Amino acid sequence: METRKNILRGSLFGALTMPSAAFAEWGLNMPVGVTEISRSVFSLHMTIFWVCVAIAVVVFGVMFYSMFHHRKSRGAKSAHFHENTTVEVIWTIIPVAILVAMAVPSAATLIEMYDPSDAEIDVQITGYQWKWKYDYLDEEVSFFSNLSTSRDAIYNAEQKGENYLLEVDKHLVLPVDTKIRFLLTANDVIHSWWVPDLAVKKDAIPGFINESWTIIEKPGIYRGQCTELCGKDHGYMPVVVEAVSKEDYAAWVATIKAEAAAKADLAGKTWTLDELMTEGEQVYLKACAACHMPNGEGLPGAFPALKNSPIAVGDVAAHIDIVVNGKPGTAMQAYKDQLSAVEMAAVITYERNAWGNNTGEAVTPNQIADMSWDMDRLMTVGEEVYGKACAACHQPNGQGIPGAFPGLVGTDIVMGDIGAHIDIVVNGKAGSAMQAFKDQLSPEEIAAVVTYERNAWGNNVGDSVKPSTVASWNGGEK
Amino acid sequence: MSTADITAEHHDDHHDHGPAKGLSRWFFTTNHKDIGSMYLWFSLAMFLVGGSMALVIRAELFQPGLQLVEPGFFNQMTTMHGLIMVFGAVMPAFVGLANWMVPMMIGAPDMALPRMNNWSFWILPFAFGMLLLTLFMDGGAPNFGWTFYAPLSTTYAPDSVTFFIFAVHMMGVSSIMGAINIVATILNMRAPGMTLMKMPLFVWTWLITAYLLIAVMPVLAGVVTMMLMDIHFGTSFFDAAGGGDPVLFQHVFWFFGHPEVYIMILPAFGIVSAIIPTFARKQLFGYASMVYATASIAFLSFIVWAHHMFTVGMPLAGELFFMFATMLIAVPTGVKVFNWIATMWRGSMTFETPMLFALAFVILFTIGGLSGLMLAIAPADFQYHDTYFVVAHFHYVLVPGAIFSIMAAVYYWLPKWTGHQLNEGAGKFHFWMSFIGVNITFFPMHFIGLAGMPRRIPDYALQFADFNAIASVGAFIFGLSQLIFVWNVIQNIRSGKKAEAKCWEGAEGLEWSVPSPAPYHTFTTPPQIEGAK
Amino acid sequence: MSATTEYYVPAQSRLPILASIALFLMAFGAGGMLNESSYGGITLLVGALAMIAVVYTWFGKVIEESHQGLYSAQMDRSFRWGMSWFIFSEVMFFAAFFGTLFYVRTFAVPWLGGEGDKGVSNMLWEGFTAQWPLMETPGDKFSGPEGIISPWALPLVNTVLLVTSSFTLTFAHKALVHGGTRENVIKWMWVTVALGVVFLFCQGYEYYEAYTHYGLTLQSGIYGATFFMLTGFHGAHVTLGTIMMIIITLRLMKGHFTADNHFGFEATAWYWHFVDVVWIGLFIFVYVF
Amino acid sequence: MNSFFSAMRSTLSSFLGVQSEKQREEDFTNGKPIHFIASGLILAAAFVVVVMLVVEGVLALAQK
Repeated sequence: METRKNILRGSLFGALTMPSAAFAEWGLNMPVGVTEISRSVFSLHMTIFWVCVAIAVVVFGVMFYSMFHHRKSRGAKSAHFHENTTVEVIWTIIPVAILVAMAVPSAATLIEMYDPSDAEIDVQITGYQWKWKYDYLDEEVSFFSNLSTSRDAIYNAEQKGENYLLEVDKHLVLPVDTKIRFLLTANDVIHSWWVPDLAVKKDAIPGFINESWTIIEKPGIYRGQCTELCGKDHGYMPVVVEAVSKEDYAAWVATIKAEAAAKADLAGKTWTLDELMTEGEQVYLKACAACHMPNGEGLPGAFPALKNSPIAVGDVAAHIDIVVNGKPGTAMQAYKDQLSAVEMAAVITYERNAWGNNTGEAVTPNQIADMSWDMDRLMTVGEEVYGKACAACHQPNGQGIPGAFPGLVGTDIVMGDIGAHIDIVVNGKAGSAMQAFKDQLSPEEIAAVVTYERNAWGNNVGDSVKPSTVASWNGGEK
Repeated sequence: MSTADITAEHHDDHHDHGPAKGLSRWFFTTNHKDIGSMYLWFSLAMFLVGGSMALVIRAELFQPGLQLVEPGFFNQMTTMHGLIMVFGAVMPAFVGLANWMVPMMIGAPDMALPRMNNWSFWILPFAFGMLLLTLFMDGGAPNFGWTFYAPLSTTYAPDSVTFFIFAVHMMGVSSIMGAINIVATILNMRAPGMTLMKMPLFVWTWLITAYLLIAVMPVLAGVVTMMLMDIHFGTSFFDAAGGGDPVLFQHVFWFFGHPEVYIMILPAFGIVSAIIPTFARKQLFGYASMVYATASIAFLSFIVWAHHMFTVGMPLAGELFFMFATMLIAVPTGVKVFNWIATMWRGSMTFETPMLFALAFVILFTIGGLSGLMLAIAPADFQYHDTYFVVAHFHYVLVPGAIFSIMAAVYYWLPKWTGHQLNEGAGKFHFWMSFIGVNITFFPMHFIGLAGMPRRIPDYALQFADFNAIASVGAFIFGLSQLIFVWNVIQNIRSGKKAEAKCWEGAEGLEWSVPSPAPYHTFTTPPQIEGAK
Repeated sequence: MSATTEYYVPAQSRLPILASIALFLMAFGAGGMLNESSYGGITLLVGALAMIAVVYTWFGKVIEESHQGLYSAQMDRSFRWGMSWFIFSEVMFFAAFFGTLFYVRTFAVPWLGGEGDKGVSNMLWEGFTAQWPLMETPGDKFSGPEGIISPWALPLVNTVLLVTSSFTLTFAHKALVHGGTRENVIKWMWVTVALGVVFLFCQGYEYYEAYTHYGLTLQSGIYGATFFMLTGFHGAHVTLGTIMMIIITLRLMKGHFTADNHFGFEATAWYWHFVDVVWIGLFIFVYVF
Repeated sequence: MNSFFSAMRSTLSSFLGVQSEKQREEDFTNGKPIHFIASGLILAAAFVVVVMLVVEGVLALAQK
């Protein structure tokens, strides 16, 4: 009932400020919104607005009266008064009273806005130059949301759609009638996440987390934008919230999880150069073209060119590294959290072969995956795998059981040729108890355990095996 | 440096010589009127440069989509427009007016420290030269907004930010020396009998403004120095990874920035308080409360800075404190507006060009003040913040506020400076074109802001298109009409009917007791002050 | 209220514009140098030399005008107002850095460590706990210092040095005003200068220790940043103050300043006391607490 | 001491921006500047404290 009254009051105020229906379409006033908070804010806004109008009418009324009647051309003679303590006291006290009256509801609304407790869903929102990342903390669902308006529309080469600049590839889907807590932060510079219909606007500060919350009451699509200047494409990072029923929300969560799983499978597939190029161009336009420009020429002084650049035609490992890990202290972000291995492989391949770069090199998703397997991780995982798959025979300390299972400390197989070592683990040793582990362990696990064996118990060979080497192992021929 | 500059004759009648000939007059001068003129010309030049940048912005925003400039350049334009208008146009214009008028209003022979006065001025062309040079550097000019929030202005800034920082340092040096000079002049150079409470309000408002400048320009220097350290020396003031905080930048910046916006409006109060009594032919109402209200606004300006940062996620207590403190500013500001209207009440008014600008100031500044009151309400500010509503608000207080007051002052005192009567026809034409242009430009911005258009974007959604087109048309009307002003001022310098010493019937004050144009040196012997102010 | 004697308005002067050009060269050169351009260093050097020349000439001229008796008591007051408000502006400059220190200690670091209103930020910096001095920084980008400067060693010595120098300076002032011998004034001035120089030496040694033994550098997180910012700018001011006092002492030796006319002396003394007060603030808030 | 309290009174009225001409004349003939500066600083600090107390009060109310 209270809600209805608020809506009624809201639309009444709305009607008063909108002289005609046509103006309403243009959006002349703050939206009433779809949350209790947004309605309180709207009513605060309208109250203070009418207070200001009233003050203006009185003040300007007196002024215009005076300007009209006390003109010299009408024969006005000037009076001589120049102070009146009573009047001055009155016009000091009245504003104070108005202000106190305004301060009470304002403080009440503010206090309500600052209470994110008892939220059912936590969404972490991270601002990137120039896109948003949404992490559903309870669901392990996470994705980026990019502007989906085409460059052609922006450059007036094609018709602008209804939601020009306010459309994204992936909506932030939220259930209605549920208290949702937003945890806002940023990866690079300060952004600000704003959805007018929710009356939520909060800065996303790198290194800090701001909290905010909402309970959406009505299903629908609510659009907003980044409101803190965050660099070149500040105008191109919209926010789109899609509020759905609780059931639809559950279904959506299930779908998006399935999609993520399907995507992970793609990494195992064999990719041709052409496939990588096609996929790479898509990714490039979405993730890289804003800075490095669609033609790869960059913006001199601000964003380096890729065309014929030392990175894009030089050492492939360095190229992969800068895409995966970014370049600290510059606008170049680490894309490992933003793009899948397939996407990164595709875009690197694209960059190495587009615009006349023509290195002819294809980078596979596996090469990208290797990037996340540094020595520490290989050793940690390797120790675990060793304990599970090898320690029974070779013993936890690698000494083996003399006469039954060979030791691994300082022996030829672990100290010598790395290919032979990989081969024996992958394919086993015919006629011995040494099994072929390729069907039991993943390439990552094999890479880890081989690395572990070569560096544990004082072996300290110092080399390491990448999962991609294991995955493509075909008996020792590279 | 030759010592021939000081010669024995200076002991006898060193005030009798007129201006030197040629360029050396301007480069080497110590005369407050010459320096005032240079400040005003410099300010006009910067106003036109900054204005052209505004027109680039408005032209791009005429329609949705990108037509004229790329987003990167658009950001450079918004940044440079803001910096140039604040530090290059408005502040030097007020300093120029202070240079011209303060010594004449208090019966002083010149400013207290004349050589330093010239230095204060000459730093500015170099500082802005360097700032404008950044437009031609690799990576372009500063592109992080005139508020230059870290880390966009540090880790993610173009190389030219280093030059921007040094340019800000130079402006700071200039402002602080200028302010010290004004304080010393007002406190030490008044003619006998010119007690503090007899000083014209323009002098009072400038005294308080000068205090604000001395208090906050060093803070600005401090914050840009911290930026410089973060960029080049590996400190972590604004980087959480090292224990710093990007929001710290905003606190320090706005501790400077909020008093700064009053620096740009208090002298305007003084100007309007001089002009309205003149053309209402009636003494200013509530002189004492005007002085107190100015002081009170200045004090409050130090404890409200964080209302520019309601959305950064301050703790609730901070949010409430800054909301309450900010709302209180409405009280002394209201007192001022009421006093001006009470001055008009039962006066005998005429509407010459300076009065038109002053009246437009009262109306339009009040509109800006009222939208300011709306912005003070923190929960509502979450919706207004960083939208065109804010753009509308601060342009209402700065364009028909600060800029109109400067126009009013120029028209009001121009006969005193040039010795020629005003061309009222051209002046009124300029006024009406500006008045219409300003409102067409900035009024619709309230609506697009409320409807949800963020500021500092080069392109926008379709529902904002109509009002943006209107605003752009208004901007060109306003911009072009300033050429009438330039023409009018130049014409007035070159020709016109001879102006009397007291060229406005109702004018009061020492400046009207000297001939028009004012002699090169005024009040070499202090005047006698009557009881009246 | 102003005196009726005529106020000295100097004739044209080339100094202001030359000073502006020198300042521009310094700023442009420093900017170029930091951006690693070839012209930077030399431009800065030329600018700095030009600035020294201008300042030397300018002060020389003012002294000369003063000796010619061109300055009235009113002019003396103008100088006094000028100097006091300049010092006030310096106070505000330091206030910005002290404010930074308080903000970081009260808000930013505790929030990052999971305490207070924005403690949820600790999610981003797992394992970081708030402490001051900040020995471990939240992120890997900066590594914290291994040790910090104990307040009860060199800093305490420095406090004693500066406080003593304020007294010796006052002795010199008293001697000048109350008819002490000129030798006495000069003697106390040299003592003050010596104390300033020893202070600077100690401070330099402390920096050397911090960099080589404690890993306390500008880059070692917010503790190092605020530490060097505050003490560094203070040190720069002590350097300037010491140079000013050397000049004043040399002028005293040349016979400048009398018991009633010694503004240059007083301005320097004010400046020195201001530097001293800032140090007390530093000692308490940077070193002790 | 009396003049100090009268300075306090005047400073307080200056905070409100209202002051009668008579009282003002009185201040500027008999007042000492140091009293006005001191009372200005005291009242400024007091003002900040009052606003902070109001905030505390509001927050205490909100907790209930």
